[in-house]
Amino acid sequence: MAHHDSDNHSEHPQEHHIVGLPIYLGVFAVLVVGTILTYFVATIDLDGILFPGANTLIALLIAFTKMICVVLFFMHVYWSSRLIWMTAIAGFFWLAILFAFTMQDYLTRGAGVFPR
Amino acid sequence: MATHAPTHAHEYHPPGLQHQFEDMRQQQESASIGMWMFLVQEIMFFGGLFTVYLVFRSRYPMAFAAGSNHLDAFYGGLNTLVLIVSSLTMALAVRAAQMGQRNLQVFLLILTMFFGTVFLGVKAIEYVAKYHEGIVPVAGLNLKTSKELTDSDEHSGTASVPVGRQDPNESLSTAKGEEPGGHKKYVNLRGDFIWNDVSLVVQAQQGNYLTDAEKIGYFANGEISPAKFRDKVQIFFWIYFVMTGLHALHMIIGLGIMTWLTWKAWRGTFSADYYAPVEITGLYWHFVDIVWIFLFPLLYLLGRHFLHGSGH
Amino acid sequence: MQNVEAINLRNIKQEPKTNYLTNGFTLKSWLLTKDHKRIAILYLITVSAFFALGGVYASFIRLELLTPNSDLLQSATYNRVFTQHGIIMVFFFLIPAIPAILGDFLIPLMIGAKDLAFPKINLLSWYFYMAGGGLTLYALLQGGVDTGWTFYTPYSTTFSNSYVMAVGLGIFINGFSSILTGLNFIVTIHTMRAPGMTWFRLPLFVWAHYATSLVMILGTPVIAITILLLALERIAKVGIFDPAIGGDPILFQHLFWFYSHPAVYIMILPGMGVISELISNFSRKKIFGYEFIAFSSIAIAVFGFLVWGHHMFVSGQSLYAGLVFSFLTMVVAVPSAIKIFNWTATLYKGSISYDTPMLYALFFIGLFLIGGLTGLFLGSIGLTVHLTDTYFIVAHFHYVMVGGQVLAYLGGLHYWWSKITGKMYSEFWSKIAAIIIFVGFNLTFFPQFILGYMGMPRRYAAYPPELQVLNIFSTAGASILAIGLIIPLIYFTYSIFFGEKAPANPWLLPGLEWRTASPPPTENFEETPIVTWEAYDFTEDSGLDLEDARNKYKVTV
Amino acid sequence: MQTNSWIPLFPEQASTFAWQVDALYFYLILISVGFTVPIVGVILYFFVRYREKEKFATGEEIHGSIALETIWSVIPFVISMTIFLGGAVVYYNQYRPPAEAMEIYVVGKQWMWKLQHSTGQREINELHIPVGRNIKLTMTTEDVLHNFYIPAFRTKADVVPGRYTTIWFNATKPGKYHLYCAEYCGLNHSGMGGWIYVMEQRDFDNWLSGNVSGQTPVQAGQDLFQNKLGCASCHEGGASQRGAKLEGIYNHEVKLASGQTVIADDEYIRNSILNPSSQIVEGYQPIMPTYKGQVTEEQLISLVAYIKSLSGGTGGSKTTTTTTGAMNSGGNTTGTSGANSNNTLVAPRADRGAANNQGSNPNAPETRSEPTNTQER
Ligand code: HEA
Ligand code: HEA
Ligand code: HEC
Ligand code: CUA
Ligand SMILES: [Cu+2]
Repeated sequence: MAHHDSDNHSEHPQEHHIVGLPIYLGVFAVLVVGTILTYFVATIDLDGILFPGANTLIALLIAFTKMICVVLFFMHVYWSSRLIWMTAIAGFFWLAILFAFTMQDYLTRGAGVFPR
Repeated sequence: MATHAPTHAHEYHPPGLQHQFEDMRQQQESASIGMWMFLVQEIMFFGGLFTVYLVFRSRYPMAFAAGSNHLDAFYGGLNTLVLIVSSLTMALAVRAAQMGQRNLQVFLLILTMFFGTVFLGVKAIEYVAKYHEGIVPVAGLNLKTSKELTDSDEHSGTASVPVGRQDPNESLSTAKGEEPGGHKKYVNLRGDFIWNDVSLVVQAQQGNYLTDAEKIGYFANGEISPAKFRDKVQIFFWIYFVMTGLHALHMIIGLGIMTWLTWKAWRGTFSADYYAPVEITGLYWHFVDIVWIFLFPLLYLLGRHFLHGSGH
Repeated sequence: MQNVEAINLRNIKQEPKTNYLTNGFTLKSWLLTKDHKRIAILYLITVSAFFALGGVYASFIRLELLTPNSDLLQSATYNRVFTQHGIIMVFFFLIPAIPAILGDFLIPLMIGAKDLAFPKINLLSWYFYMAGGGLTLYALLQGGVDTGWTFYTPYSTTFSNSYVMAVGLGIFINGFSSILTGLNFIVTIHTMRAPGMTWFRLPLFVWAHYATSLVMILGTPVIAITILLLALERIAKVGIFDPAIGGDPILFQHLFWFYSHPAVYIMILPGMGVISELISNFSRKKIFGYEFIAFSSIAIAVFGFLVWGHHMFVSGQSLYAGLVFSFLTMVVAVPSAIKIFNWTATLYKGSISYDTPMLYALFFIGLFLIGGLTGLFLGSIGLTVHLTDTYFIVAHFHYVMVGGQVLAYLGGLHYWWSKITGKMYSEFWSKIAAIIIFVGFNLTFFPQFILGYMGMPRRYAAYPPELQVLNIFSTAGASILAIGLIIPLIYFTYSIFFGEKAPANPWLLPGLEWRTASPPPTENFEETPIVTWEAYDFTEDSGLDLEDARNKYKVTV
Repeated sequence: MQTNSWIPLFPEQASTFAWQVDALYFYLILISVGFTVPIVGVILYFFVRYREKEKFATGEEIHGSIALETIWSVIPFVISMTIFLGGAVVYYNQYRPPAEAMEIYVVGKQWMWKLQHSTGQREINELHIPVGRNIKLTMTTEDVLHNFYIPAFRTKADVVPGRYTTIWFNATKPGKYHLYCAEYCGLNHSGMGGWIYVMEQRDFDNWLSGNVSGQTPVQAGQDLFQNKLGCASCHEGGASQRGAKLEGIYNHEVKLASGQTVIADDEYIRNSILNPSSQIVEGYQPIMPTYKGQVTEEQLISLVAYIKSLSGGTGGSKTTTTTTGAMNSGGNTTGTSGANSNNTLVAPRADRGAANNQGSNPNAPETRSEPTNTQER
């Protein structure tokens, strides 16, 4: 009996969900392509062509895409309960808090924020 | 829940079910939530380092670019691919476990471990190379030839030891030893970090691309100060070593767990009903992969375009 | 009240053949136990020892501050004494106190589980705690640390000639104890609840621990990595925190407080959980605004992560960041306010009994109120510029930590003592001790608010002579407080050997933990309970035979 | 005035924004009392009123009330916003220096404050400033974090290595006020304090023009040692000092790098100043510059006298100012300047054995003990 979340019950789909090979191979392909892409993009001076910071932005976008593929499919979050979704999101959300509130200090240091 | 009728303690106990749980499903669920909580913990653990990276990269982008360019992006990229393959084999191993295919599962686990080991091997090659260049700032270890030493001494002699740490009694930074072939071998006793390439700063200065922090950080009396620049590059490399080092440590731990897992799998412990250990190890391994997915561009690639492009 | 023993709840087996205490007597059966209740006892013993040690350090602090000169202790010693006082009290006493002792013991009981989800990991937590604590003690014996419990760089990295590394490593290891405990709680609360025990039937103690565990999991790893960087900086001169080569000492403060501010909520939320239990159960009525108290715990845990910069108002962080953090600090105070008001409202039309735990609950509210409100002084950025790093802060945090969490811990320990040990403590002596503690506490720390506003900086071995009078008050109070804390040690120990045997449910309360024997059997319940009532349900629905109890009570008294 | 009452309750107000901080403080006290008294009152009332009539009687079943919850969430929130805004306004005043301000530079160092006026005067652990002028301090440190704190002015700020931080104030009342280091900085943190002397403009001008008459040789020597010649930069500062320890050397044996031992008499000290490289103390690098030609004989005498005093020899550095004298001078300007005129320019260093004089030493620190050199690594 003792049992778990009655309120959460309907969703334990991950339990016997067996992911098909094509999905795994598809994700794999995305990861490989992403890696190669990110390498070549890094050697092009996008900062000069587009806008300053473009290289960083694109590199991070690719990394994010790769990460999301891994999290959703390799780590089965896509088929998992709401709790797992929330856990994964919370992890990155808290990381964002750490980044944002630390940078909030660094980026506003020095003069200029308050008029003298 | 119908499946959860009140039960008493001493009834049928499936193998692998621990006493505190009522049934396999509860155990499985606990294991996977537990692993996810652990991963959140890991995210924050690496998160502290990423914060450090973020702060310093936004401050000293040129020093970081110089550092990045010095890393071997081929090895980095290769390793990324290796790790991705191992992630795939791990995912397939979990799948094999779910389907109760014992032999396939063992094979895939071994394959995963193989790729994990390749990754660590490549990492070791990189570390050794850095170490011979005097970029691993650990006292008494880096071996350098006299030629290299005189080159680097100009910029990283005693004068550049940070203020407040000078010890008048400390012996000189180097000690000699004869080396066949006429070259003298030196030991970098104090573990000075050796770096003398300021070309990027020069380039950036011409293009006026330096941040405020850099304008103060790399210059002394209006001149580019190689020693001061070197300090910032050293920060980059420390971040590099700490991040990749901790990442490698996680991989080693993962390999250890997988060895145990493979043995268990070989013994046929896992079945379509009970494969939680394989699953959560998989989660762990994928997480380690994700960390690398970020480390690769952040450490190896960003700033690379400074060399290839017009300088902006 | 032992008179009601006979008429207990229908479902309780009175005398299990063995309970968790009698299930094995060898040392091994304790040191390798996986029973959450035994692990809680291990924590109880070790955490108390650390508390005593921290208290000894506190006594030295107060004795030294009796006179303005640094005569009893030279500053070299004094600096070590307050640092070690802070480190031991925070990391080895207060953070594990309620979660690891009461939480470990009670959470499975309260939700009707046989154990925590991961008993081995639970034991591992204790070993991490012991390893971290042992390493720290070793460092203290070797000569100690003198950096302040905050380890600010660059003093801690470059200038301090003390055992920063060893203690840092101790805290690092201990951190994993905290993380694993939090992880265990979260999983247990999610998956191990008895049938019918829905989220909104959980006792608020469990909610509070859920919130605490979130903070443990999300915050502790950051301090771990920060301490690792600090150690590297000391070994290898990494430079990240070293201004001499372009590092930034303030970055350390960001990382440190990212954990340590939320950590102060690790140090209060469990206490709030205990108080919710006490207030409701000793008023013998449903708690007022259950959902609000439950969610305010979560809100505190979440918003608590957004305010860490209020420890850095004068540190050189940007003025803009200071304002943002000040604003958010105000916001985080509101959920605490909600709790206070709901507790007060719970008393309305209750049937309040004056047992010792309730006395502690009462003191908690008063003292936490003062501590929390002075937190607002500190959160108000213009005022903190004057107050920060003075005794005002020392007073503030002792009010919340000692007046808040420690009193809640004592209250909880009294409340569940009969369940844990199966023995009753002396009602008379416990009341006396509670009152002495209350008086001594206020005399110790209230004068420090005034000292702080006068401008007496903290961490001072010597201070201007005109401030001596208030310091004498404070030291006098600390002596009273120490006496008050030693009394429970005596009567608790006494009760274990000579105390009256406790019934399963001495106060006739509806919580699940009262529906098993005292002390509980190894797997907690003879039969897995099925929950059909809400928390703090004193009506017949909860299966309590109150009518009968009342009658019996009348007859026999 | 705090010194007059038996129990000090309130610090002096001596800057233009001190009253603002105090007003905020009173506002918060009001709020605190406003919440504490009713809450505690209600709790006590309930306690008595609803004390259990019968053992195990149950209370009334009340679930809660959304209306009440809303009220007691919104009201504290609104009040807290007033606290925030009040704090923000005061803070804005505290950290935004006015355009017109007299600049003073501050360098913190374990464990002393080195201050320099824009006119060149240097001071150690003391700051003389005129009343009614905007004063801006630009601060940094040579080693660890410190914090420049003047309670009477209600302002402080951390002093951060590698950066400049600033505070400003406008003193409103002549007098003598505590200066503290409020950020923990190691061994002698509690001794790292001093005094702020707020003077009428006239007295300040006097002081600026170098009113150093009436100094004893020891005092003059100390001034030279700590300010004018900068000896202190190597010879003070505990663990990080680069020069030899001078306390207690007089008439004691000194071991030289050559292996010889000599007695540190007047001649030796003099020679050490003029020809440092001729006698190198064991364990030190020969980095001390020669002062030949830079010091007059008179100054040499003072220096030697001062170094002797460090060994408790002459004990001549007892200064004249007493705490009560200066403190009671409050609004009395002539009293203040009177007290200062025969005061030394620089108070004796508190942590030098013989000079340990509580009157001039705010935090009454102990004699400094050398930190042990055992590094844990
Ligand atoms: C258990 C630990 C604990 C708790 C719960 C708190 C709670 C709070 N703390 Fe405290 N704090 C510490 C432990 C704790 N603190 C410690 C250890 C330090 C010093 C660290 C060091 O430097 O060594 C510190 C320091 C500290 C500072 C930094 C001071 C400085 O260094 O400059 C600040 C500043 O904002 C602060 C604020 C607060 C606030 C706003 C709360 C709030 O959460 C309080 C909320 C509660 C209430 C507000 C009372 C109830 C409400 C009402 C009755 C209604 C009325 C309310 C309103 C009108 C809003 N604390
Ligand atoms: C949980 C946290 C906690 C607790 C409980 C306490 C408890 C006490 N603290 Fe502490 N304190 C801190 C956390 C805590 N403190 C922190 C974090 C700091 C800051 C450190 C820093 O600046 O780095 C600090 C600093 C601090 C200072 C300021 C030092 C300074 O800045 O210079 C002072 C001064 O009065 C003080 C006093 C006290 C006193 C009198 C108690 C009393 O309540 C203690 C009472 C307890 C006892 C007297 C022991 C009880 C006895 C027994 C259990 C049994 C008897 C023993 C045996 C039989 C062996 N503390
Ligand atoms: C650049 C740093 C430096 C400065 C500035 C400096 N000294 Fe020294 N001093 C040293 C060092 C190093 C030694 C020890 C080596 C030696 O004897 O030369 C020393 C030695 C001495 C000694 C002998 C100490 C002994 O223990 O025997 C005396 C006396 C002395 N200094 C006085 C002074 C005076 C007076 C001044 C200022 C006028 C001064 N020093 C300025 C670095 C300095
Ligand atoms: Cu300088 Cu404390
Ligand atoms: Cu805080």
